[in-house]
Amino acid sequence: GFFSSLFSGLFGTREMRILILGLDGAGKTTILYRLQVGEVVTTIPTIGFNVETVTYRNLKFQVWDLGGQTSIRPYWRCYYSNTDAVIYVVDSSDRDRMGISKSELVAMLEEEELKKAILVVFANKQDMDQAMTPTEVANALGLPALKDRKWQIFKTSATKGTGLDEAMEWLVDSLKSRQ
Amino acid sequence: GFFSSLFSGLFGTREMRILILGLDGAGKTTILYRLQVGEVVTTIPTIGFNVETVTYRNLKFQVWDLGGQTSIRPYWRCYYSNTDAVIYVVDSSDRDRMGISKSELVAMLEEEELKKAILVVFANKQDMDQAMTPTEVANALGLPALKDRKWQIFKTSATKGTGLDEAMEWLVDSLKSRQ
Amino acid sequence: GFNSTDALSEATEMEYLRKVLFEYMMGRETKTMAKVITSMLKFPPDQAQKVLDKEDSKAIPWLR
Amino acid sequence: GFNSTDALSEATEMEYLRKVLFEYMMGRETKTMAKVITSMLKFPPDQAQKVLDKEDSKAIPWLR
Ligand SMILES: Nc1nc2c(ncn2[C@@H]2O[C@H](COP(=O)(O)OP(=O)(O)OP(=O)(O)O)[C@@H](O)[C@H]2O)c(=O)[nH]1
Ligand SMILES: Nc1nc2c(ncn2[C@@H]2O[C@H](COP(=O)(O)OP(=O)(O)OP(=O)(O)O)[C@@H](O)[C@H]2O)c(=O)[nH]1
Ligand SMILES: [Mg+2]
Ligand SMILES: [Mg+2]
Repeated sequence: GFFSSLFSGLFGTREMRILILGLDGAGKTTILYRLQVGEVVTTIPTIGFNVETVTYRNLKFQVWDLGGQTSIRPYWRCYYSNTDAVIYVVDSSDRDRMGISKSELVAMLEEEELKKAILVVFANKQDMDQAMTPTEVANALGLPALKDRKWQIFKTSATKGTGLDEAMEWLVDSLKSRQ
Repeated sequence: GFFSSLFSGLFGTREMRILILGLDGAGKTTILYRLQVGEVVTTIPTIGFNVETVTYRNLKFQVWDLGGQTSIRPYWRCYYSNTDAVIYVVDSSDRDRMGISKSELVAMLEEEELKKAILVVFANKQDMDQAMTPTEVANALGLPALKDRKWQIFKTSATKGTGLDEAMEWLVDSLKSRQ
Repeated sequence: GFNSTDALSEATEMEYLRKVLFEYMMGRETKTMAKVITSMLKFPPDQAQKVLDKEDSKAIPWLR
Repeated sequence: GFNSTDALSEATEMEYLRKVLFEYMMGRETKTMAKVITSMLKFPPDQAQKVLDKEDSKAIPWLR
Protein backbone atom coordinates (compact mmCIF):
# COMPACT_ATOMS: atom_id res chain seq x y z
CA GLY A 1 0.00 0.00 0.00
CA PHE A 2 0.83 3.69 -0.01
CA PHE A 3 2.34 3.81 3.47
CA SER A 4 4.49 0.74 3.04
CA SER A 5 5.85 2.15 -0.24
CA LEU A 6 6.51 5.45 1.49
CA PHE A 7 8.30 3.66 4.31
CA SER A 8 10.46 1.49 2.10
CA GLY A 9 11.22 4.62 0.05
CA LEU A 10 12.28 6.55 3.11
CA PHE A 11 14.11 3.85 5.00
CA GLY A 12 15.27 1.47 2.30
CA THR A 13 13.77 -1.94 1.64
CA ARG A 14 13.70 -4.25 4.61
CA GLU A 15 15.94 -7.31 4.56
CA MET A 16 14.10 -10.32 3.18
CA ARG A 17 13.80 -13.28 5.51
CA ILE A 18 14.55 -16.74 4.14
CA LEU A 19 14.37 -20.06 6.00
CA ILE A 20 16.36 -23.13 4.96
CA LEU A 21 14.46 -26.22 6.11
CA GLY A 22 14.67 -29.96 5.50
CA LEU A 23 15.56 -33.19 7.28
CA ASP A 24 18.85 -33.61 9.15
CA GLY A 25 21.79 -34.24 6.88
CA ALA A 26 20.06 -32.86 3.78
CA GLY A 27 22.79 -30.26 3.32
CA LYS A 28 21.17 -27.07 4.73
CA THR A 29 24.20 -25.73 6.57
CA THR A 30 26.48 -26.56 3.65
CA ILE A 31 24.15 -24.57 1.42
CA LEU A 32 23.95 -21.58 3.78
CA TYR A 33 27.71 -21.11 3.81
CA ARG A 34 28.04 -21.88 0.09
CA LEU A 35 25.65 -18.97 -0.47
CA GLN A 36 27.35 -16.70 2.03
CA VAL A 37 31.06 -17.28 1.51
CA GLY A 38 31.07 -19.37 -1.67
CA GLU A 39 32.91 -22.24 -0.03
CA VAL A 40 32.21 -25.73 1.28
CA VAL A 41 32.61 -25.64 5.06
CA THR A 42 32.90 -28.64 7.35
CA THR A 43 29.61 -29.02 9.19
CA ILE A 44 28.37 -30.73 12.31
CA PRO A 45 24.68 -31.46 12.91
CA THR A 46 22.97 -28.17 13.73
CA ILE A 47 21.46 -28.25 17.21
CA GLY A 48 19.93 -24.83 17.11
CA PHE A 49 20.31 -22.62 14.06
CA ASN A 50 22.66 -20.53 12.01
CA VAL A 51 21.59 -17.12 10.85
CA GLU A 52 23.61 -15.10 8.35
CA THR A 53 23.19 -12.09 6.15
CA VAL A 54 23.58 -13.14 2.54
CA THR A 55 23.95 -10.59 -0.24
CA TYR A 56 22.81 -11.67 -3.68
CA ARG A 57 22.52 -9.37 -6.68
CA ASN A 58 22.71 -6.36 -4.37
CA LEU A 59 19.84 -7.63 -2.26
CA LYS A 60 20.30 -8.45 1.40
CA PHE A 61 18.74 -11.56 2.86
CA GLN A 62 18.57 -12.69 6.45
CA VAL A 63 18.95 -16.44 5.99
CA TRP A 64 18.07 -18.86 8.80
CA ASP A 65 19.32 -22.45 8.65
CA LEU A 66 17.43 -24.52 11.24
CA GLY A 67 18.56 -27.86 12.63
CA GLY A 68 16.56 -30.72 11.11
CA GLN A 69 16.80 -33.54 13.66
CA THR A 70 13.52 -35.21 14.58
CA SER A 71 13.28 -33.91 18.14
CA ILE A 72 13.82 -30.27 17.23
CA ARG A 73 11.78 -30.13 14.01
CA PRO A 74 8.59 -29.27 15.99
CA TYR A 75 10.13 -25.88 16.76
CA TRP A 76 10.59 -24.82 13.12
CA ARG A 77 7.19 -23.18 13.38
CA CYS A 78 8.47 -20.69 15.93
CA TYR A 79 10.54 -19.12 13.14
CA TYR A 80 7.84 -18.77 10.46
CA SER A 81 6.63 -15.25 11.15
CA ASN A 82 7.53 -12.66 8.45
CA THR A 83 9.20 -15.24 6.22
CA ASP A 84 9.38 -14.34 2.54
CA ALA A 85 10.70 -17.62 1.18
CA VAL A 86 11.52 -21.17 2.23
CA ILE A 87 14.40 -23.10 0.72
CA TYR A 88 13.43 -26.73 1.30
CA VAL A 89 16.42 -29.03 1.01
CA VAL A 90 16.10 -32.73 0.18
CA ASP A 91 18.83 -35.35 0.14
CA SER A 92 17.90 -36.82 -3.27
CA SER A 93 19.78 -40.04 -2.46
CA ASP A 94 17.85 -40.69 0.76
CA ARG A 95 14.94 -42.60 -0.78
CA ASP A 96 13.92 -44.16 2.55
CA ARG A 97 13.11 -40.84 4.16
CA MET A 98 11.42 -39.15 1.20
CA GLY A 99 8.06 -39.85 2.86
CA ILE A 100 9.07 -38.15 6.11
CA SER A 101 10.45 -35.25 4.13
CA LYS A 102 7.09 -34.94 2.40
CA SER A 103 5.07 -34.96 5.64
CA GLU A 104 7.27 -32.25 7.15
CA LEU A 105 6.88 -30.15 4.00
CA VAL A 106 3.11 -30.60 3.92
CA ALA A 107 2.77 -29.69 7.63
CA MET A 108 4.89 -26.61 7.05
CA LEU A 109 2.90 -25.40 4.05
CA GLU A 110 -0.33 -25.67 6.03
CA GLU A 111 0.82 -22.97 8.44
CA GLU A 112 -0.99 -19.67 8.13
CA GLU A 113 2.18 -17.64 8.71
CA LEU A 114 3.79 -19.15 5.60
CA LYS A 115 0.79 -18.62 3.37
CA LYS A 116 2.54 -16.06 1.19
CA ALA A 117 6.01 -17.54 1.33
CA ILE A 118 7.67 -18.62 -1.91
CA LEU A 119 8.88 -22.23 -1.97
CA VAL A 120 12.07 -23.32 -3.67
CA VAL A 121 13.04 -26.97 -3.35
CA PHE A 122 16.68 -28.00 -3.68
CA ALA A 123 16.93 -31.60 -4.88
CA ASN A 124 20.38 -31.78 -3.32
CA LYS A 125 23.24 -34.31 -3.50
CA GLN A 126 22.73 -34.75 -7.23
CA ASP A 127 26.38 -35.85 -7.41
CA MET A 128 25.46 -39.13 -5.72
CA ASP A 129 24.88 -42.18 -7.91
CA GLN A 130 21.61 -43.19 -6.29
CA ALA A 131 20.16 -39.66 -6.49
CA MET A 132 16.55 -39.33 -7.60
CA THR A 133 15.94 -36.89 -10.43
CA PRO A 134 14.25 -33.54 -9.66
CA THR A 135 11.06 -34.79 -11.29
CA GLU A 136 11.08 -37.90 -9.10
CA VAL A 137 11.71 -35.77 -6.03
CA ALA A 138 8.96 -33.33 -6.99
CA ASN A 139 6.48 -36.18 -7.36
CA ALA A 140 7.59 -37.86 -4.14
CA LEU A 141 7.00 -34.59 -2.29
CA GLY A 142 3.64 -34.02 -3.97
CA LEU A 143 4.68 -30.66 -5.38
CA PRO A 144 2.52 -30.86 -8.54
CA ALA A 145 -0.59 -30.95 -6.35
CA LEU A 146 0.25 -27.70 -4.52
CA LYS A 147 -2.36 -24.97 -4.74
CA ASP A 148 -1.91 -21.22 -4.26
CA ARG A 149 1.82 -21.57 -3.95
CA LYS A 150 4.61 -20.14 -6.04
CA TRP A 151 7.19 -22.93 -6.15
CA GLN A 152 10.04 -24.37 -8.21
CA ILE A 153 12.48 -27.26 -7.84
CA PHE A 154 16.17 -27.26 -8.79
CA LYS A 155 18.80 -29.96 -8.88
CA THR A 156 21.78 -28.98 -6.76
CA SER A 157 25.00 -30.28 -5.34
CA ALA A 158 26.05 -28.12 -2.44
CA THR A 159 29.47 -29.74 -2.22
CA LYS A 160 30.22 -29.39 -5.97
CA GLY A 161 28.49 -26.04 -6.05
CA THR A 162 26.24 -26.83 -8.98
CA GLY A 163 22.69 -25.57 -9.46
CA LEU A 164 22.71 -23.06 -6.60
CA ASP A 165 23.07 -19.98 -8.79
CA GLU A 166 20.21 -20.96 -11.03
CA ALA A 167 17.97 -21.57 -8.01
CA MET A 168 18.89 -18.27 -6.39
CA GLU A 169 18.28 -16.38 -9.65
CA TRP A 170 14.78 -17.78 -9.80
CA LEU A 171 14.18 -16.98 -6.13
CA VAL A 172 15.35 -13.39 -6.42
CA ASP A 173 13.25 -12.81 -9.54
CA SER A 174 10.21 -14.29 -7.81
CA LEU A 175 10.70 -12.16 -4.72
CA LYS A 176 11.12 -9.03 -6.81
CA SER A 177 8.10 -9.64 -9.00
CA ARG A 178 6.01 -10.35 -5.91
CA GLN A 179 6.62 -7.01 -4.25
CA GLY B 1 32.41 5.00 54.60
CA PHE B 2 31.91 8.65 53.72
CA PHE B 3 30.49 8.08 50.24
CA SER B 4 28.09 5.37 51.27
CA SER B 5 26.78 7.57 54.09
CA LEU B 6 26.45 10.43 51.64
CA PHE B 7 24.56 8.20 49.21
CA SER B 8 22.20 6.74 51.77
CA GLY B 9 21.69 10.28 53.07
CA LEU B 10 20.87 11.58 49.62
CA PHE B 11 18.87 8.67 48.27
CA GLY B 12 17.51 6.99 51.36
CA THR B 13 18.73 3.70 52.77
CA ARG B 14 18.55 0.78 50.39
CA GLU B 15 16.00 -1.93 51.09
CA MET B 16 17.53 -4.74 53.12
CA ARG B 17 17.48 -8.16 51.54
CA ILE B 18 16.37 -11.12 53.65
CA LEU B 19 16.15 -14.77 52.60
CA ILE B 20 13.85 -17.29 54.27
CA LEU B 21 15.39 -20.75 53.89
CA GLY B 22 14.75 -24.20 55.32
CA LEU B 23 13.49 -27.63 54.32
CA ASP B 24 10.17 -28.11 52.54
CA GLY B 25 7.20 -27.89 54.85
CA ALA B 26 9.11 -26.02 57.57
CA GLY B 27 6.68 -23.11 57.40
CA LYS B 28 8.62 -20.52 55.33
CA THR B 29 5.74 -19.31 53.18
CA THR B 30 3.43 -19.21 56.19
CA ILE B 31 5.99 -17.03 57.95
CA LEU B 32 6.48 -14.69 54.98
CA TYR B 33 2.80 -13.82 54.78
CA ARG B 34 2.44 -13.69 58.57
CA LEU B 35 5.12 -11.01 58.48
CA GLN B 36 3.66 -9.20 55.51
CA VAL B 37 -0.07 -9.23 56.11
CA GLY B 38 -0.29 -10.54 59.67
CA GLU B 39 -2.46 -13.48 58.70
CA VAL B 40 -2.17 -17.24 58.22
CA VAL B 41 -2.59 -17.96 54.52
CA THR B 42 -3.23 -21.35 52.96
CA THR B 43 -0.02 -22.49 51.31
CA ILE B 44 0.99 -24.98 48.69
CA PRO B 45 4.56 -26.24 48.32
CA THR B 46 6.60 -23.43 46.80
CA ILE B 47 8.06 -24.47 43.45
CA GLY B 48 9.95 -21.30 42.79
CA PHE B 49 9.86 -18.45 45.25
CA ASN B 50 7.79 -15.69 46.73
CA VAL B 51 9.24 -12.24 47.10
CA GLU B 52 7.49 -9.49 49.03
CA THR B 53 8.25 -6.12 50.51
CA VAL B 54 7.80 -6.27 54.26
CA THR B 55 7.74 -3.13 56.39
CA TYR B 56 8.80 -3.53 59.99
CA ARG B 57 9.38 -0.64 62.40
CA ASN B 58 9.47 1.77 59.45
CA LEU B 59 12.17 -0.26 57.72
CA LYS B 60 11.59 -1.84 54.35
CA PHE B 61 12.78 -5.35 53.65
CA GLN B 62 12.78 -7.28 50.43
CA VAL B 63 12.00 -10.76 51.72
CA TRP B 64 12.57 -13.85 49.55
CA ASP B 65 10.94 -17.14 50.49
CA LEU B 66 12.54 -19.95 48.46
CA GLY B 67 11.04 -23.37 47.85
CA GLY B 68 12.73 -26.02 50.02
CA GLN B 69 12.15 -29.30 48.16
CA THR B 70 15.21 -31.46 47.69
CA SER B 71 15.54 -31.05 43.94
CA ILE B 72 15.43 -27.26 43.99
CA ARG B 73 17.52 -26.63 47.11
CA PRO B 74 20.75 -26.60 45.04
CA TYR B 75 19.58 -23.32 43.50
CA TRP B 76 19.30 -21.43 46.80
CA ARG B 77 22.85 -20.26 46.22
CA CYS B 78 21.83 -18.28 43.16
CA TYR B 79 19.97 -15.91 45.48
CA TYR B 80 22.74 -15.26 48.05
CA SER B 81 24.33 -12.14 46.60
CA ASN B 82 23.74 -8.92 48.62
CA THR B 83 21.82 -10.74 51.34
CA ASP B 84 21.78 -8.99 54.73
CA ALA B 85 20.14 -11.72 56.79
CA VAL B 86 18.90 -15.31 56.55
CA ILE B 87 15.85 -16.52 58.42
CA TYR B 88 16.41 -20.26 58.69
CA VAL B 89 13.19 -22.10 59.46
CA VAL B 90 13.11 -25.51 61.11
CA ASP B 91 10.10 -27.75 61.71
CA SER B 92 10.91 -28.50 65.36
CA SER B 93 8.68 -31.58 65.28
CA ASP B 94 10.48 -33.16 62.32
CA ARG B 95 13.17 -34.99 64.28
CA ASP B 96 13.98 -37.37 61.42
CA ARG B 97 15.13 -34.61 59.12
CA MET B 98 17.03 -32.49 61.63
CA GLY B 99 20.29 -33.90 60.22
CA ILE B 100 19.42 -32.90 56.66
CA SER B 101 18.40 -29.47 57.90
CA LYS B 102 21.79 -29.16 59.57
CA SER B 103 23.75 -30.13 56.44
CA GLU B 104 21.86 -27.61 54.34
CA LEU B 105 22.51 -24.92 56.92
CA VAL B 106 26.20 -25.75 57.14
CA ALA B 107 26.59 -25.73 53.35
CA MET B 108 24.84 -22.39 53.18
CA LEU B 109 26.98 -20.76 55.84
CA GLU B 110 30.13 -21.81 54.01
CA GLU B 111 29.25 -19.63 51.05
CA GLU B 112 31.43 -16.56 50.64
CA GLU B 113 28.49 -14.40 49.56
CA LEU B 114 26.77 -14.96 52.92
CA LYS B 115 29.86 -14.27 55.02
CA LYS B 116 28.42 -11.10 56.52
CA ALA B 117 24.79 -12.20 56.68
CA ILE B 118 23.08 -12.32 60.06
CA LEU B 119 21.46 -15.68 60.91
CA VAL B 120 18.20 -15.99 62.77
CA VAL B 121 16.83 -19.49 63.26
CA PHE B 122 13.10 -20.01 63.78
CA ALA B 123 12.47 -23.20 65.76
CA ASN B 124 9.00 -23.34 64.24
CA LYS B 125 5.88 -25.43 64.95
CA GLN B 126 6.36 -25.07 68.70
CA ASP B 127 2.62 -25.69 69.05
CA MET B 128 3.17 -29.36 68.17
CA ASP B 129 3.44 -31.87 71.01
CA GLN B 130 6.55 -33.55 69.69
CA ALA B 131 8.38 -30.26 69.12
CA MET B 132 12.02 -30.10 70.17
CA THR B 133 12.95 -27.14 72.37
CA PRO B 134 14.96 -24.25 70.90
CA THR B 135 18.02 -25.46 72.80
CA GLU B 136 17.63 -28.96 71.38
CA VAL B 137 17.21 -27.54 67.88
CA ALA B 138 20.22 -25.26 68.31
CA ASN B 139 22.37 -28.20 69.34
CA ALA B 140 21.06 -30.44 66.57
CA LEU B 141 21.97 -27.76 64.05
CA GLY B 142 25.39 -27.21 65.60
CA LEU B 143 24.75 -23.52 66.19
CA PRO B 144 26.90 -23.21 69.34
CA ALA B 145 29.97 -24.15 67.28
CA LEU B 146 29.46 -21.32 64.75
CA LYS B 147 32.37 -18.92 64.38
CA ASP B 148 32.33 -15.36 63.05
CA ARG B 149 28.58 -15.33 62.79
CA LYS B 150 25.99 -13.17 64.47
CA TRP B 151 23.13 -15.57 65.18
CA GLN B 152 20.16 -16.18 67.46
CA ILE B 153 17.41 -18.81 67.73
CA PHE B 154 13.74 -18.19 68.59
CA LYS B 155 10.83 -20.49 69.25
CA THR B 156 7.95 -19.69 66.94
CA SER B 157 4.60 -20.92 65.80
CA ALA B 158 3.74 -19.38 62.46
CA THR B 159 0.17 -20.62 62.59
CA LYS B 160 -0.49 -19.35 66.14
CA GLY B 161 1.59 -16.26 65.47
CA THR B 162 3.78 -16.60 68.53
CA GLY B 163 7.45 -15.70 68.77
CA LEU B 164 7.68 -13.90 65.43
CA ASP B 165 7.69 -10.37 66.85
CA GLU B 166 10.45 -11.13 69.30
CA ALA B 167 12.57 -12.66 66.51
CA MET B 168 12.00 -9.72 64.17
CA GLU B 169 12.85 -7.23 66.92
CA TRP B 170 16.18 -8.93 67.45
CA LEU B 171 16.82 -9.06 63.70
CA VAL B 172 16.06 -5.38 63.15
CA ASP B 173 18.24 -4.36 66.08
CA SER B 174 21.08 -6.52 64.78
CA LEU B 175 20.79 -5.11 61.27
CA LYS B 176 20.75 -1.55 62.60
CA SER B 177 23.71 -1.99 64.91
CA ARG B 178 25.68 -3.60 62.10
CA GLN B 179 25.43 -0.66 59.72
CA GLY C 1 8.63 -31.24 24.35
CA PHE C 2 10.29 -32.92 27.29
CA ASN C 3 8.02 -35.93 27.33
CA SER C 4 10.26 -38.02 25.18
CA THR C 5 11.72 -41.08 26.82
CA ASP C 6 14.53 -41.30 24.32
CA ALA C 7 17.69 -40.20 26.10
CA LEU C 8 19.49 -39.13 22.95
CA SER C 9 16.76 -36.83 21.71
CA GLU C 10 16.43 -35.42 25.22
CA ALA C 11 20.10 -34.49 25.13
CA THR C 12 19.51 -32.83 21.77
CA GLU C 13 16.56 -30.88 23.10
CA MET C 14 18.56 -29.76 26.12
CA GLU C 15 21.40 -28.52 23.93
CA TYR C 16 18.91 -26.79 21.66
CA LEU C 17 17.24 -25.11 24.62
CA ARG C 18 20.59 -23.90 25.94
CA LYS C 19 21.50 -22.45 22.57
CA VAL C 20 18.18 -20.65 22.16
CA LEU C 21 18.21 -19.37 25.74
CA PHE C 22 21.74 -18.07 25.35
CA GLU C 23 20.74 -16.09 22.27
CA TYR C 24 17.66 -14.80 24.09
CA MET C 25 19.64 -13.75 27.13
CA MET C 26 22.21 -11.99 24.97
CA GLY C 27 19.37 -10.01 23.46
CA ARG C 28 19.46 -11.47 19.96
CA GLU C 29 16.28 -12.18 17.97
CA THR C 30 14.42 -12.23 21.25
CA LYS C 31 10.90 -12.48 19.84
CA THR C 32 11.69 -15.64 17.86
CA MET C 33 13.72 -17.11 20.72
CA ALA C 34 10.86 -16.39 23.13
CA LYS C 35 8.53 -18.40 20.92
CA VAL C 36 10.87 -21.38 20.97
CA ILE C 37 11.42 -21.19 24.74
CA THR C 38 7.76 -20.89 25.69
CA SER C 39 6.87 -23.71 23.33
CA MET C 40 9.69 -26.09 24.38
CA LEU C 41 8.92 -25.59 28.06
CA LYS C 42 5.16 -25.73 27.50
CA PHE C 43 4.35 -22.41 29.16
CA PRO C 44 0.62 -22.12 29.90
CA PRO C 45 -0.99 -20.12 27.04
CA ASP C 46 -1.66 -17.02 29.15
CA GLN C 47 1.95 -16.84 30.32
CA ALA C 48 3.31 -17.41 26.81
CA GLN C 49 1.09 -14.56 25.59
CA LYS C 50 2.35 -12.23 28.31
CA VAL C 51 5.94 -13.00 27.37
CA LEU C 52 5.28 -12.33 23.67
CA ASP C 53 3.40 -9.10 24.43
CA LYS C 54 6.38 -8.03 26.50
CA GLU C 55 8.65 -8.69 23.51
CA ASP C 56 6.43 -6.54 21.30
CA SER C 57 6.57 -3.70 23.79
CA LYS C 58 10.39 -3.94 23.83
CA ALA C 59 10.44 -3.47 20.06
CA ILE C 60 8.86 -0.02 20.42
CA PRO C 61 11.12 1.61 23.03
CA TRP C 62 9.36 5.00 22.92
CA LEU C 63 6.18 3.31 24.12
CA ARG C 64 7.83 1.58 27.04
CA GLY D 1 20.39 -30.42 37.40
CA PHE D 2 18.55 -32.50 34.85
CA ASN D 3 20.49 -35.67 35.52
CA SER D 4 18.04 -36.97 38.04
CA THR D 5 16.23 -40.13 37.11
CA ASP D 6 13.44 -39.46 39.55
CA ALA D 7 10.38 -38.48 37.55
CA LEU D 8 8.74 -36.51 40.35
CA SER D 9 11.71 -34.31 41.07
CA GLU D 10 12.15 -33.77 37.34
CA ALA D 11 8.61 -32.45 37.19
CA THR D 12 9.43 -30.14 40.10
CA GLU D 13 12.55 -28.90 38.40
CA MET D 14 10.65 -28.27 35.17
CA GLU D 15 8.00 -26.26 36.99
CA TYR D 16 10.68 -24.34 38.84
CA LEU D 17 12.50 -23.58 35.58
CA ARG D 18 9.29 -22.33 33.99
CA LYS D 19 8.58 -20.06 36.93
CA VAL D 20 12.09 -18.61 36.97
CA LEU D 21 12.15 -18.16 33.19
CA PHE D 22 8.80 -16.44 33.23
CA GLU D 23 10.04 -13.92 35.78
CA TYR D 24 13.22 -13.42 33.77
CA MET D 25 11.34 -12.88 30.53
CA MET D 26 9.00 -10.40 32.22
CA GLY D 27 12.07 -8.46 33.26
CA ARG D 28 11.86 -9.06 36.99
CA GLU D 29 14.98 -9.65 39.14
CA THR D 30 16.77 -10.65 35.98
CA LYS D 31 20.26 -10.97 37.45
CA THR D 32 19.15 -13.49 40.08
CA MET D 33 16.94 -15.34 37.61
CA ALA D 34 19.83 -15.51 35.14
CA LYS D 35 21.95 -17.21 37.79
CA VAL D 36 19.29 -19.84 38.37
CA ILE D 37 18.72 -20.44 34.66
CA THR D 38 22.38 -20.78 33.71
CA SER D 39 22.97 -23.08 36.65
CA MET D 40 19.89 -25.29 36.15
CA LEU D 41 20.67 -25.74 32.46
CA LYS D 42 24.38 -26.16 33.09
CA PHE D 43 25.55 -23.43 30.73
CA PRO D 44 29.26 -23.73 30.00
CA PRO D 45 31.13 -21.32 32.34
CA ASP D 46 32.10 -18.88 29.58
CA GLN D 47 28.52 -18.56 28.35
CA ALA D 48 27.16 -18.17 31.89
CA GLN D 49 29.70 -15.39 32.46
CA LYS D 50 28.67 -13.61 29.25
CA VAL D 51 25.04 -13.73 30.31
CA LEU D 52 25.80 -12.32 33.76
CA ASP D 53 28.02 -9.58 32.31
CA LYS D 54 25.15 -8.68 30.01
CA GLU D 55 22.87 -8.38 33.05
CA ASP D 56 25.34 -6.06 34.72
CA SER D 57 25.48 -3.85 31.66
CA LYS D 58 21.68 -3.67 31.62
CA ALA D 59 21.74 -2.35 35.19
CA ILE D 60 23.68 0.72 34.06
CA PRO D 61 21.58 1.97 31.13
CA TRP D 62 23.69 5.09 30.50
CA LEU D 63 26.69 2.86 29.76
CA ARG D 64 24.86 0.70 27.26
N1 LIG E 1 27.65 -35.79 -1.69
C1 LIG E 1 27.10 -34.69 -1.19
N2 LIG E 1 27.18 -34.45 0.13
C2 LIG E 1 26.60 -33.30 0.59
C3 LIG E 1 25.96 -32.38 -0.24
N3 LIG E 1 25.51 -31.37 0.53
C4 LIG E 1 25.86 -31.63 1.78
N4 LIG E 1 26.53 -32.80 1.83
C5 LIG E 1 27.09 -33.47 3.03
O1 LIG E 1 26.03 -33.93 3.84
C6 LIG E 1 26.38 -33.89 5.20
C7 LIG E 1 25.34 -33.10 5.99
O2 LIG E 1 25.35 -31.77 5.55
P1 LIG E 1 24.84 -30.56 6.50
O3 LIG E 1 24.90 -29.31 5.68
O4 LIG E 1 25.53 -30.55 7.79
O5 LIG E 1 23.33 -31.03 6.72
P2 LIG E 1 22.16 -30.25 7.47
O6 LIG E 1 20.97 -30.28 6.57
O7 LIG E 1 22.62 -28.90 7.90
O8 LIG E 1 21.86 -31.20 8.73
P3 LIG E 1 21.29 -30.79 10.20
O9 LIG E 1 22.10 -29.62 10.66
O10 LIG E 1 21.46 -31.98 11.06
O11 LIG E 1 19.85 -30.46 10.01
C8 LIG E 1 27.77 -33.24 5.26
O12 LIG E 1 28.72 -34.25 5.35
C9 LIG E 1 27.86 -32.52 3.92
O13 LIG E 1 29.19 -32.37 3.46
C10 LIG E 1 25.90 -32.67 -1.63
O14 LIG E 1 25.34 -31.93 -2.43
N5 LIG E 1 26.48 -33.85 -2.05
N1 LIG F 1 1.31 -26.80 63.45
C1 LIG F 1 1.96 -25.92 62.74
N2 LIG F 1 1.91 -25.97 61.40
C2 LIG F 1 2.59 -25.02 60.70
C3 LIG F 1 3.34 -24.01 61.29
N3 LIG F 1 3.90 -23.24 60.34
C4 LIG F 1 3.49 -23.76 59.16
N4 LIG F 1 2.71 -24.83 59.37
C5 LIG F 1 2.06 -25.68 58.36
O1 LIG F 1 3.06 -26.43 57.69
C6 LIG F 1 2.70 -26.66 56.34
C7 LIG F 1 3.81 -26.19 55.41
O2 LIG F 1 3.95 -24.78 55.54
P1 LIG F 1 4.58 -23.89 54.36
O3 LIG F 1 4.66 -22.50 54.87
O4 LIG F 1 3.87 -24.11 53.07
O5 LIG F 1 6.02 -24.57 54.25
P2 LIG F 1 7.26 -24.11 53.37
O6 LIG F 1 8.45 -24.06 54.27
O7 LIG F 1 6.94 -22.86 52.63
O8 LIG F 1 7.44 -25.33 52.35
P3 LIG F 1 8.03 -25.35 50.84
O9 LIG F 1 7.35 -24.24 50.12
O10 LIG F 1 7.73 -26.69 50.27
O11 LIG F 1 9.51 -25.15 50.96
C8 LIG F 1 1.39 -25.89 56.13
O12 LIG F 1 0.34 -26.80 56.26
C9 LIG F 1 1.39 -24.89 57.26
O13 LIG F 1 0.09 -24.49 57.65
C10 LIG F 1 3.38 -23.99 62.72
O14 LIG F 1 4.02 -23.15 63.36
N5 LIG F 1 2.68 -24.96 63.38
MG1 LIG G 1 22.87 -28.04 9.73
MG1 LIG H 1 6.78 -22.41 50.66
